[in-house]
Amino acid sequence: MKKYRKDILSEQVRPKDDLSPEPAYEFDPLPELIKDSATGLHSSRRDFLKLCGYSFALAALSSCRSKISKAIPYVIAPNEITPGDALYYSSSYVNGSDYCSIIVKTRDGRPIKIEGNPRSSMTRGGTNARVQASVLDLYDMERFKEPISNGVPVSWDEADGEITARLKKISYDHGSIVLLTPTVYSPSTEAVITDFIEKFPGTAWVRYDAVSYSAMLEANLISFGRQVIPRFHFDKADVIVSSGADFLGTWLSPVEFTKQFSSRRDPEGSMNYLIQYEAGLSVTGCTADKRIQIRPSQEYALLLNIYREVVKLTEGRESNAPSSPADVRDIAVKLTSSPGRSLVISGSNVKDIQLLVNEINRYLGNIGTTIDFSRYMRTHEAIDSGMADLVSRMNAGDVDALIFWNVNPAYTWYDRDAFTKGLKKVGIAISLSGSPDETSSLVQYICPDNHYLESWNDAEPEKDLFSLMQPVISPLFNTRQMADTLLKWSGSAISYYDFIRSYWAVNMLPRQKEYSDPVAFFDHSLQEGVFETVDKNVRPAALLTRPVSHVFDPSLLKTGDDREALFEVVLYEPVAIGEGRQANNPWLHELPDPVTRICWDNYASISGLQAKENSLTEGDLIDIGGLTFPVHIQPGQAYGTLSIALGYGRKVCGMAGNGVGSDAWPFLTMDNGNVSYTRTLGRIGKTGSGYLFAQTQGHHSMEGRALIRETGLNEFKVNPSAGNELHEHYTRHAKSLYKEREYPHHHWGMVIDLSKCTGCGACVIACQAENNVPVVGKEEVQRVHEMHWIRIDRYYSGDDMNPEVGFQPVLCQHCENAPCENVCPVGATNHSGEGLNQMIYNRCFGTRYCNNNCPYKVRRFNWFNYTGAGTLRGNLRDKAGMTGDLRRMVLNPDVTVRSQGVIEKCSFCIQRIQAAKLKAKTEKRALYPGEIRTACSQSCPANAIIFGDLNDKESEMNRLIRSGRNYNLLEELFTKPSVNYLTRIRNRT
Amino acid sequence: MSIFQSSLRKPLIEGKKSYQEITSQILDPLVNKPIKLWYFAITLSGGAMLFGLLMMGWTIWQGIGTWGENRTVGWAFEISTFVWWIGIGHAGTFISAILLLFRQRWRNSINRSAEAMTLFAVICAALFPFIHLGRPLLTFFIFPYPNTRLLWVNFNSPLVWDVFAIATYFTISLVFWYVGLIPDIATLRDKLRKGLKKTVYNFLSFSWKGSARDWHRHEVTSIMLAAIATPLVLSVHSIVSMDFADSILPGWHTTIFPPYFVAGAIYSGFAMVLTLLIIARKLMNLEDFITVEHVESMNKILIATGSIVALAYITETFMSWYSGIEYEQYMLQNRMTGPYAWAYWIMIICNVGSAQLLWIKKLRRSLLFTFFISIVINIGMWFERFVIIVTSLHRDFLPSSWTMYKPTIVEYGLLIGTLGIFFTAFLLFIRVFPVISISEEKSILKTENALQVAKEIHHG
Amino acid sequence: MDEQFIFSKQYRNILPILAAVSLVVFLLAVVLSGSGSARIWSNILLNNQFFLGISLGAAFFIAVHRVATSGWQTVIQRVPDAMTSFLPVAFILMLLIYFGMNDIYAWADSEVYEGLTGAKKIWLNIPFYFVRMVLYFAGWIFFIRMMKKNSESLTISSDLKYHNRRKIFAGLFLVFFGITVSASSWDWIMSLKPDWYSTIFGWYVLISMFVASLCFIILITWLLRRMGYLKVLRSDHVHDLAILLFAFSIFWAYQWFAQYLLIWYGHLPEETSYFIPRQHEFTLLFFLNLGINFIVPFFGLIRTSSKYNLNRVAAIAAMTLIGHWIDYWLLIMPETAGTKATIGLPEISMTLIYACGFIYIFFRTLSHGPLIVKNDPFLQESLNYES
Amino acid sequence: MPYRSQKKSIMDNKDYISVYFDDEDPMLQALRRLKENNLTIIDVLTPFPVHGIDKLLSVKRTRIPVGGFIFGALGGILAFWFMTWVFTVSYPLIIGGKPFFALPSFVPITFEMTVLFAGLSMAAGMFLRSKLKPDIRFKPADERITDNMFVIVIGSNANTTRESIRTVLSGISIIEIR
Repeated sequence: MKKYRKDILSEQVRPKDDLSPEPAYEFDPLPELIKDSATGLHSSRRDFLKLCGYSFALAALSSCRSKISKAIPYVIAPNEITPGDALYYSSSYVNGSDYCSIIVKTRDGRPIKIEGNPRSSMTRGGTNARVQASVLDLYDMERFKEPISNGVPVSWDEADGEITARLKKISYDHGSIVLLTPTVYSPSTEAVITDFIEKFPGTAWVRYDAVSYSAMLEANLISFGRQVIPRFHFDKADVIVSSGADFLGTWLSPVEFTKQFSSRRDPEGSMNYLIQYEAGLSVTGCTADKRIQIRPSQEYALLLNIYREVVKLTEGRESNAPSSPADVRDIAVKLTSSPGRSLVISGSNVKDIQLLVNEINRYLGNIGTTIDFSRYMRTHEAIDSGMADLVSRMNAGDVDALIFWNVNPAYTWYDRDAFTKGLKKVGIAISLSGSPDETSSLVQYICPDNHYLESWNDAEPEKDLFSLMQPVISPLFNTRQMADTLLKWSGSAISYYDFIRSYWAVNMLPRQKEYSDPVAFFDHSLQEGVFETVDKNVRPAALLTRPVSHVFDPSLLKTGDDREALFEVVLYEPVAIGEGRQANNPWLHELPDPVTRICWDNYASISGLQAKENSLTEGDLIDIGGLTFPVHIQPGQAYGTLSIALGYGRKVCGMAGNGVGSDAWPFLTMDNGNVSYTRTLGRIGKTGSGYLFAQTQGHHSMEGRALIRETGLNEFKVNPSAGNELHEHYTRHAKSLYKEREYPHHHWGMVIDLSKCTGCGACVIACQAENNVPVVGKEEVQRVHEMHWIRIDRYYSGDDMNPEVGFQPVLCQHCENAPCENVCPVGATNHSGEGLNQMIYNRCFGTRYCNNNCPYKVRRFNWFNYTGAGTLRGNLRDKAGMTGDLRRMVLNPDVTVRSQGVIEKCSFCIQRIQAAKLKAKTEKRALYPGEIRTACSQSCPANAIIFGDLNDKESEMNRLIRSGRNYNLLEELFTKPSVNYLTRIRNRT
Repeated sequence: MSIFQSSLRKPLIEGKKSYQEITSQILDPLVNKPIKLWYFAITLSGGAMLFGLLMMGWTIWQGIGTWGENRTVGWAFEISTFVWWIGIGHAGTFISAILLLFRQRWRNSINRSAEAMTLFAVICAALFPFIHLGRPLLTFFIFPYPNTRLLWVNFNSPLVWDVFAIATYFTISLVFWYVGLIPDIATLRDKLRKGLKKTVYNFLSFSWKGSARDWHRHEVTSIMLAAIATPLVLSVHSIVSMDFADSILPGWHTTIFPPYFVAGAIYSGFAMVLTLLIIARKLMNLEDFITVEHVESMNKILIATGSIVALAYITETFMSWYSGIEYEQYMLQNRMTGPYAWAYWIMIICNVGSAQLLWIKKLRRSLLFTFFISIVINIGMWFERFVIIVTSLHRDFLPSSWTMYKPTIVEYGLLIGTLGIFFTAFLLFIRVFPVISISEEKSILKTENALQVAKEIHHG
Repeated sequence: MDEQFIFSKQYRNILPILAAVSLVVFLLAVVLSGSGSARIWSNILLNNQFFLGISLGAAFFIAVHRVATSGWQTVIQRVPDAMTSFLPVAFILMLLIYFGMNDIYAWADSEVYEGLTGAKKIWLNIPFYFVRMVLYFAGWIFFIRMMKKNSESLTISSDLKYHNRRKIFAGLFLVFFGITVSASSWDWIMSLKPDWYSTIFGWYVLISMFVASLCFIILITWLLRRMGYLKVLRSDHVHDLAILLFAFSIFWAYQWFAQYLLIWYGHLPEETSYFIPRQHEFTLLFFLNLGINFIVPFFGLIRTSSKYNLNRVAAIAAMTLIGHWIDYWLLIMPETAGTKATIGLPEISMTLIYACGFIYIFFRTLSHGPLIVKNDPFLQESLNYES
Repeated sequence: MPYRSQKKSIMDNKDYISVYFDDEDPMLQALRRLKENNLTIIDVLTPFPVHGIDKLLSVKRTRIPVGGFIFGALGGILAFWFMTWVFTVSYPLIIGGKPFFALPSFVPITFEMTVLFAGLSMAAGMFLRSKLKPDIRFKPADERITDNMFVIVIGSNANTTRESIRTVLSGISIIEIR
């Protein structure tokens, strides 16, 4: 016993550099492997990347051997897997148009965590909530488990036999086969599909994106002669004008854009300026330096005025425009004063608006600078009219076979009745989707696809930026990858894996010099995860440079200025649920919306003024256009508009997602060739009241407390500690009555840059995945029992109708004078020698005193037996099915699953700290600066969270802490938190 | 106790009794069969008790989630009730200890039942720290027992102090109570005929003889126990108050809490004693022993403690205004005008308003009014704890975490249940032990009779 | 029975002389030590508070016993009665503070005042400060006068209405006193550190002053006995005085600890700022304060027998009295004089001046009436009192 | 002479004479008288503590409080030492940045333990010294004693007989002499 005690004590007194050798029970294959640098690795590279490099192929093999259903013990242990040792594989997250280059962490053969891949020049190691949560989809018990023919499970051979026979016959009879997919940007898959079309002549390939950008594509064709979406460079733009484009939340490629944007939110550097015109308050709107409310119907007029001003300022030419909903002269001056360094974008799916935007950008000289057509995006290529034609053809009865993959028109298509009617006329409908949805429930054949973590694939999210996807686990069910299926049907003998390798050998190898051996090249690319090149052979066709001189056509101005209770419904893609692909993912459902802080639901956001006029209160039910929605009064909502999130109200997706929220897709309309995401409707009728939202934040004002401290850029330039005067005051008065503790060795701390945080919520899900944070379900959130360890407080300030918004991630502050520690009767929470506020779950018996005494309210109590880890039987509360055998596979074995009745909270990812220290010890070295990253900081696409050692004075973190912007939350209480915040700087210039 | 008494003093035992009369009048209700009202009462309280136990079981099995508490309001109904019961317990010790030291004769006829009340109240209170735990089956963690992992408890935590304070308080009260009871049990023993009952009381009487030397030791020990119980009674509620005052929460962390809680405790305790005695004196026809004089004296204590509580409210209000700390100021503003203002004003009316009415001699001497007021006060005191706990928690430092608290049926059940336990225990107690200390009544009989005579002469 | 205290010549001469000498010493000490007017004023404030406290405590003593219809104290009741006669003088002396405001009250300084929060601006300003002061004293003097007058009438008449009146006034006094004693302590002592506050403060000061005056009562009783008065005094009376001293010394310690523990525990800078200088700069006095005011009476009086021994009780009372002077010193000086505050000649001599004045006034009042109020309805009870 | 209590009730014993009164005043009177005639009073049994009887019987003040003080001090010291040992030697934990030797935190428990030990020891002292213990075979001297009888027990010998006592106590209202 004494011995043990001594160890505990010596923890605190052992010199930092004393790394006495220990039995390397954490065996690490790396050091040996590094020596033969067959693949030319430089030793400087991060270890997990090396790991990726060396274990990629084995990953595939091992996954072939190990059956996850009995992950441990292995029948034949794959020799590259050391139990208890994490392996990392680089891969790609591809879900419809969502793309992210990732690193997958696996433990004992099962993927448990997704990280961003820093090697990618596109996503640069960033992730978002959807990417973080995608690992949970893998363990969805309700995915299709085997091929199904007319509701009956069948073997693959049977399915293949019957289907190929049918298809052969159809193509023999010159019938029409249609392959309906979302935008496919995997070169290999495209090749496979081409082969398939060759094999079955008369096959049409229709691409359909539920959230479509086809107006933009068409507009770009007219303006520039290229039907592509260019690559946007927000990092190169000093002035950004966004008209309803939530590019930090959902628009096109949010992770990429957030990375770019936040790189320009450093007040010490040259800070960009963002002005947002929108109806509903979006994440981007919250971050914007200036936000102006407009109704969708006013967007065209607004842009016309900007156009006019710009033209006037650049060419001195007058052009007529209707009255503007907002004064745009200043912004026009701003735009024109930085030619080629500005960016104007619009989230609209109306061609004329996109045309206008193109012209504005052209006049501003942004084409080729902030808008790059040589490196265009490939993730959104679908044209709505294509889908429209298909539907009419189906109804006309001239589609004999329809093969779906990853599309759900029965749910997302604006005219879903027409679609379903048409589908009945289709001879044979086959779904290749991996999980059940409204569409696949209408087809004869289901040939389920793998989850992406079970799949081989490649992707070209942006022109000449290639990215590889590798399986990190063998298929959990009897599923087969879509490409393999098509290969099989087209009679090819080789597997898709070989297909990709050969495709790369033929098409990619020539594009680089470094490797001559295709195997080495492929292996290298796979280990990097990405392969970037410039296609020498194909010269990008010159853009049309002739300005499409824009004539203002009043007929295009939608009416709606007349305010007699006409509502414009604005349909938007919510940050977490998106278009509803991951609707069976409890993590995403429980992630509070960054702006409204409501989870497990969608609703009609209405402006306070209008709510009063219609005598509506929060939680009233309204009938709008025949659909019923609960009302949420949203500060900053444009008058005359209702914002409603898409992606909810799924009927066929699984126990977690079925019937969550209400279906808003029926609001969609077709508006000259493109799906319109706004709709003008008549009066709204109140049908009920008292609907209770699951909202995790009930009070939205800071009550004049200095919680989020902010200042303007100009003030900051004058005085770096502007808006932060209190900090100096409090630190001067903070004296201790007794000797203060010192943490001589490590002292873990964190800095959160409030200027960068966009509130996107990636950190919340990352934390949930890393730390096994339970999902409690809607009812429990309504009872304020949510469990997230890190939350993002959102405060409104200023004008109620158009407030300024501040985000503040709050996690355990790891106070040196922690009030929680004093009061715990059993010492279940105490302080480590490295400045961590520790929580010992086994010791906790749940007085909740610590939480009462925590001024930050970051402690979470297990009110019920949420996890099944309780001692009593028959009291499990698991609404979301998170304790199912398969769902449990996602649990991080390094983190205890907490039982009923104990308090839990952020641990600064202690498991990562310990692992890194152990690793450093076995390698007989000190920790690298920044070697340890907490889940939240690693996932943050805005680099707003930095974790590190407060004792490492040279580190970036400490430089920021020394800056004038640094302060602690509630520092007047003298709790001495280890988490620091940087004042929010708004660019009010 | 000198028998020289100022002629201003009123007799505390009516109708010049003899020693025998005292014995018989106090014991008869025990020896005879209980009246119908008693059966009715015990059925009622028994039912309440069972309901409470049911709710406790449900809580322990399902978890604290069955209560209305949440992320922000971690304590509410249960701790309010806990503190309330502990407070009620204080009157017993106060009466038997402090009043003994200050030689207040009127304590003699009420101390016994007051002490019993203390014990039952503490039992009711002690239930809550147990059931309010997330993992009640691990309650033993709270004790610093030796174990192989050298895990001790956190002696910094007021909850640990609570355990020691309440345990000590209960033990000492029990000893004090029983020591005082022994001679009376002996009396009862000697009153009874042969039979099991007699044997039991014989056993319980610790073979008390009534020898002069025994009386001497008995008296000294009682006085000494009283002497140590006096600081004890201060310490216990002070420590309970530190469950709040040791935090940093506005509305909890304030230095006046220890004395203020003690005053409040005695306030509510006396109110409860009055409630019980006014019932008991009817149930057991003890009108001669529990006189209006007793009630008046206790009412005076109510005025005193009530005023101290009021003074504490004033002080708190002033300080939170004067302090200039925004959190303090908001806390008070929120109490007075926030969503729980109704609770605050109930507290003010019941605690400050009611006791001050007792300045009026007429009301002070009216049993009916006293009974009513005593109940009002205890309602007020319960709300005091509720206000302190809930209004301070539900809107603390970070507005993002602000929320509301709404109790569930389970929580109401626990309150009702403890009331059931308390009254059941008390009703059983008055059936098995003399409600009034016979020997002490006898020891003051001469004085009282003398005063009685004086009074009669005075009135002519 | 009808003893009459005679304010003997020698006392009547010694006290003024002693006072005069101390005054000279004080002035010399101040001049020589070169300490400024701040030291003079803080000494005046300190002793004003201390002796005012003693006489107020005496009033409290009487009032409480009256309301509790307690009888034992009847034989010595004129001692506390006479002690209250210092109040008017204390009033005048407190008014003098006006000339020293800037020297001792930080908030009296205009720029500090500007720095205060709204509430404090309203509360802490010189006019309002003195308005309140007048209010407090007016109330105290009035109620105490009424209690005293009716008590004295009982020396002549045996009409019970006087007793009832003084009882009623005792009650009213207690209510008024309860509020004002806290408020005045906030005004006069707590506001010395305008950025600090503690809700228990008023009650802490109340107990401190009460214990001080208990000590004084005991000492006077002892003195009178030595002079051959109070023949009727029984050891039982001494015992009860001793019990009070014992009990309230513990209660004082309890309040001291309650305040310290909570501030130590909460560790909020705005609160600890009070204890940090006291504990770190004046460590000796800080613990001496606890030692004399708690340890001495506790162990000195814990044995029952010792409570009956007047000499012993008096000795302990004397020490405790000094202890509470130190307590007041710690309340006031570290704020007015900062870290360089000491107990030097000026402090001692100034205290002597006040002591002489106080005792002089006390004896004069005492000599005006008989020592025993012979028509007091509780006299018999008190004469035959057995504890 | 020190008082010895027997298991057997002293009433059955021939060597004792017990004088019965129904009021304390005559009993006290009798006591004084008996003392004047220096008769050995074995004991006095009363239904309640009669004021002033201790002086007459010259009962020495019990030392129970002293025991209480000693045990109380012991309890306090034990508690304080234990907490100090736990926090500084056995398993020091950093708690809220407070010092390991958190003196103020130790005071409450130290106090409680002092009181507990003092209280229990004094009660125990009383039970032991007065030989008070549960005993179903116990027979009271006379069932009226706990009601209204005051009994003086006198050691009898050759020249102190019931008659001599009666003469000594002539004029005092006695209920009976046994």
